[in-house]
Amino acid sequence: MTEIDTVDKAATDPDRPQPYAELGLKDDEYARIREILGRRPTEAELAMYSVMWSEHCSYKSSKVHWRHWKENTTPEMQAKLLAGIGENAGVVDIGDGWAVTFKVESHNHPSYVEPYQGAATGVGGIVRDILAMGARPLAVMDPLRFGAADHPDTKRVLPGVVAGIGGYGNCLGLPNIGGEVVFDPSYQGNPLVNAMCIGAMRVEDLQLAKASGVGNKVILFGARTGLDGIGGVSVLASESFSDDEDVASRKKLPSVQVGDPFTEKVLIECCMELFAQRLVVGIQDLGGAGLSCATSELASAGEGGMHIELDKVPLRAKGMTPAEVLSSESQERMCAIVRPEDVDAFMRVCQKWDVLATVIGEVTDTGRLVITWHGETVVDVPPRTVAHEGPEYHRPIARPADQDELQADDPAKLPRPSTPEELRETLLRLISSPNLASKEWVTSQYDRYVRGNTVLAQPSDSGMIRIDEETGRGVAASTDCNGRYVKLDPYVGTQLALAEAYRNVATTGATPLAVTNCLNFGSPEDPGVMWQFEQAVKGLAEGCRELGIPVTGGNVSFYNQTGSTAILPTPVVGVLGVIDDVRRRIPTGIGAEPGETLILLGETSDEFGGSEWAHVVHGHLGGRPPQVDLAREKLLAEILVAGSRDGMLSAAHDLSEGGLAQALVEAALIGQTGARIILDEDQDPFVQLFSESAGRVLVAVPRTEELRFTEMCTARGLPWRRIGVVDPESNALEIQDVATFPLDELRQAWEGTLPALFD
Amino acid sequence: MKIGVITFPGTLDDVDAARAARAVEAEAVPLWHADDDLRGVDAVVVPGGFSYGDYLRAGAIARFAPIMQSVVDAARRGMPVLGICNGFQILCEAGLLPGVMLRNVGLHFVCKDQWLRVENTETAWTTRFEPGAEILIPIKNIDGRYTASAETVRELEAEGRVVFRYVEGNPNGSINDIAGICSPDGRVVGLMPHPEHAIDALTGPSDDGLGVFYSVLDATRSLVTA
Amino acid sequence: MARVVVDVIPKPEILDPQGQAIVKALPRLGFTGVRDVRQGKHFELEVDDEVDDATLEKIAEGFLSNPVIEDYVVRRVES
Amino acid sequence: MARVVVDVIPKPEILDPQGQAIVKALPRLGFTGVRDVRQGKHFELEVDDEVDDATLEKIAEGFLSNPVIEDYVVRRVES
Ligand SMILES: Nc1ncnc2c1ncn2[C@@H]1O[C@H](COP(=O)(O)OP(=O)(O)O)[C@@H](O)[C@H]1O
Ligand SMILES: [Mg+2]
Repeated sequence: MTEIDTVDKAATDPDRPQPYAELGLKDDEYARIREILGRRPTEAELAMYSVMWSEHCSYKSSKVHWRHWKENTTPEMQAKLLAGIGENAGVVDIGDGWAVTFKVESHNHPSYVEPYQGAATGVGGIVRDILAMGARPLAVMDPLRFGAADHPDTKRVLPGVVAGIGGYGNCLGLPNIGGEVVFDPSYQGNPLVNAMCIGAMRVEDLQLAKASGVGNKVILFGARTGLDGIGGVSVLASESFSDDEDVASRKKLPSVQVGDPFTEKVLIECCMELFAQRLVVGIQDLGGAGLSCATSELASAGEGGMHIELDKVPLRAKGMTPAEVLSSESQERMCAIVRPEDVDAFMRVCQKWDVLATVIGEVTDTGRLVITWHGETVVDVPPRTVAHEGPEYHRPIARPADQDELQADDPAKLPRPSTPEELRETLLRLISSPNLASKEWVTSQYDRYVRGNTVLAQPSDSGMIRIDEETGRGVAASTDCNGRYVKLDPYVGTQLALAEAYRNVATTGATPLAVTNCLNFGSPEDPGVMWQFEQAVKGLAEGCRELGIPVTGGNVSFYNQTGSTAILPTPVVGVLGVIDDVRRRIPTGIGAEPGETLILLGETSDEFGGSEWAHVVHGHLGGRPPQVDLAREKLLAEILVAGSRDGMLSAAHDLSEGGLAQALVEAALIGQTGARIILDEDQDPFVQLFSESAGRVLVAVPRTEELRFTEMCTARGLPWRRIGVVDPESNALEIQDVATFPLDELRQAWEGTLPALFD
Repeated sequence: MKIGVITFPGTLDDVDAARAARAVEAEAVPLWHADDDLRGVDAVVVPGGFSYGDYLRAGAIARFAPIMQSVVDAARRGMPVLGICNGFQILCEAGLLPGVMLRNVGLHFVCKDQWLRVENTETAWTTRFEPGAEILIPIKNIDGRYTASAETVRELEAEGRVVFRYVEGNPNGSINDIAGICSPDGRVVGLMPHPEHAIDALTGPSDDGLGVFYSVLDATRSLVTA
Repeated sequence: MARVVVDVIPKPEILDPQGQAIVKALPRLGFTGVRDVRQGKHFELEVDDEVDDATLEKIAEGFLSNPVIEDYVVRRVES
Repeated sequence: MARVVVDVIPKPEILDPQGQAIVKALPRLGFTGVRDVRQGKHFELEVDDEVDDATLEKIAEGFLSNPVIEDYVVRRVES
């Protein structure tokens, strides 16, 4: 039998050596724990502190940079925020009494080890965060990054990740309404699997993760607790009880969790019913750090005291120690605070859904989190010290020595296509390159219809769902990041990510409201990476201020690197917007109206730093990213929203990677309609077609609205140019003086690439 | 007119089926898997989703639910029953319809807008369609490949019990491009694509699916007057 | 307590794309000589000693497999 | 030609939602006494006689199973 380390025991052998270093704690961190407790920690306490003070849970390397959010959030921006940074997910007021919550999280490393389960449990985790706000999860999105498309390991990782995201999300009944698939060799040994979830609730139904009300019960419900993800903590067990076979074998436990989407679906419905019957005082999901996190966070947000009888936790594995139970990352579990008189009703709802639920403790006024195991105290700590008072590092920051060289390596020197034939070939080559090719192979594995409220999904600029079936109020969301731009200039590159997500939302007719992010970077111990990180946070925070939309939350993922080579810095930015009637949405495909003029909004300059053209044709990364002008982006968004409101736009498509050529091809193929384009004689056709200047959108305007729309643009100072007409009779995209592309040829080039690589 | 919509643990498209029922001005009545009470409904929809996670085999566990016994009894008395996607799988496992759905030949989940031909316009769920009509309806599943013994397929074809057939490409390798079939009396229909997701061009590829729900209004009305 | 294994395998006439995908992939991974693969399901049950063979057959035939498409084999194994 | 069976089963400490769903369902179908079920995969291979045991191990470990979450057993059977 294993011997349990208790608080009493800690008093008797104060100097027992403890494996804190193997648990990832530094000498001074361990000393600090001893100082907080006034004694050595028990094994269970050590397990709790070590997971909660890890980079992943405590944000110890990034926290000091959060001041940028604070300094850049004005009261005006704050006004629409019902919950912000510090909660499970940010919540915004979208009007008519509706609140919407959204958040992105990373599940990068597990998805490399076991692509299917890693990605699946990534979706499961973010959905529980949304659920914990009291919202019904309504849609998911999945920003993904992989190594080179033709690398053999990408053939292992990508299909598994896609099947995992689909397998979990489809089974949960959440439409997938967007995401990204980007290939770059820097992600080879380190794919990025970020998952976003959006949920909604009535404003008054907002839940917070708070253990308030002395005497209220703590109920753990959902799946049983097993040995999932306790990898690190098993050090403890094997140290002390190495003669116990059961326990010794745990050293080799995989840190991969297996998801059970069915259990999560039932858990969602169960929670919705619990919320509707007002049986929940506080609620928290169990994710990273499992019960350690849930109990310490709930306790520190409430009256500050909690007593947990850990032996009550229903287990799936034999002989688990308290430290293991506290650290388990078993999926599909939630923890609720319930008034004693509501416990019976709570249990009845759980029974109806066949959800296992157990009272494991209660809220106290002691100010301490006390955890007992068969009557003996194994944890007795001030909860805030676990949840919020972890270490804070000021990591060294240094602009990389080669940054100047990188920026000086101007793509202007690269040979450019000039003849019509060269331009034609360039266009076909680009639209069939993995990053620009159709992502249908991926997205057709995701259910976009379930729940019947999906108004726009892939391949639209942003996903859009209806929230209120009566009024048609809905939200749109997009996630974006071009890691190459960020590498060239992290400040500007991150603002470009923000600008693009913002523009994508506006392009569908929605008003951008709020921002979330998932900051994927290399090692924080590398001063160059920390410089990228700081620039990115600053760029995003200041950019949000300029646009007047707040950052509501996010997630940081460090140590994304293979050996000492970091990934392209990838701060994924998610923007959420609101539209008061989804029937006004602007679709992407042209040809919806009988006669349409094509107008390009914004200005095009010669900008190829970090461009897809430089990447695909020359394998080149250098120079400066496109310039960003957020005031212009704001004006552009206002024009698009006004155009949607007054029915002046029949289609719109944002220009980004691949430039105008890419946007034209997609708008034509999606709308299954041809068009005739006349380029500006005064500008190099190559620049017009392939430059990646920001702040541009292609719009289709019904002929009857053309004058009204262009006058509005002129009056408000937004540059625009008539570039052609939609031709419903034609099955080709004709770019005058360059080439005529039959839509069939374009379709083959655009749609053939991913199936050829992954089928 | 009351259309019952069953919810099993793991059912997903029950909200959509209920919305479709309301769209044709029927009353949508929620039915719970653990009850055996059909609550006086005139027709039943067994909706899509992943009942019990589809863990053993799609529909294999759900068919043992108490509500299914009542559905089977009612169907034998002529009540119109529609199984969509997972619902179709459940009806097959429950023996109301022959055959079974296997993993798609491409081995992937497939979500796309699919053209179907309505091959039989005399079932309880298809009278509002013109014979041979082609309709655009979403399909979304991973186990959608209809399979049955050669004899059963011959029988289905000979008796005109193939109700919907995939056109412009077979998304899952289904035998004879079969997308949906019916019982000998045409009262029980099962199909893999989702008519309840095609009731409004705002949220679906078309509103072609409405015809399915309008048809059953006629079917139950004629039952009442008969 | 007894241990029972049930193997369920697609009938020979049923197309098994999962098995086929494996056959096709193996040579690409450098494994030659695998002519055919069929993929089925493998269940390991722990049952009380009272559970007799007839019951196990019923579970395998009526629940774990679908006779339209699958064959099954039940065997007791030593624990 | 030889016949080989590979059984792949989730590791004991790994959650097996499929097996759990079956255990929970059985009593509702009137079958009691089944304490635990784990669901895995069953492969039947036909291989050339030259394919040796070491190769079969490699196929089972590196391809038919995922060693992070699954165990496997290879056995040759008479045809
Ligand atoms: N990059 C970021 N920007 C803003 N807020 C962040 C960022 N990263 C984390 N946060 C916030 O810190 C809090 C804790 O984050 P996290 O641990 O991911 O949440 P959870 O514990 O719910 O998984 C959340 O409110 C989150 O929104
Ligand atoms: Mg959380």
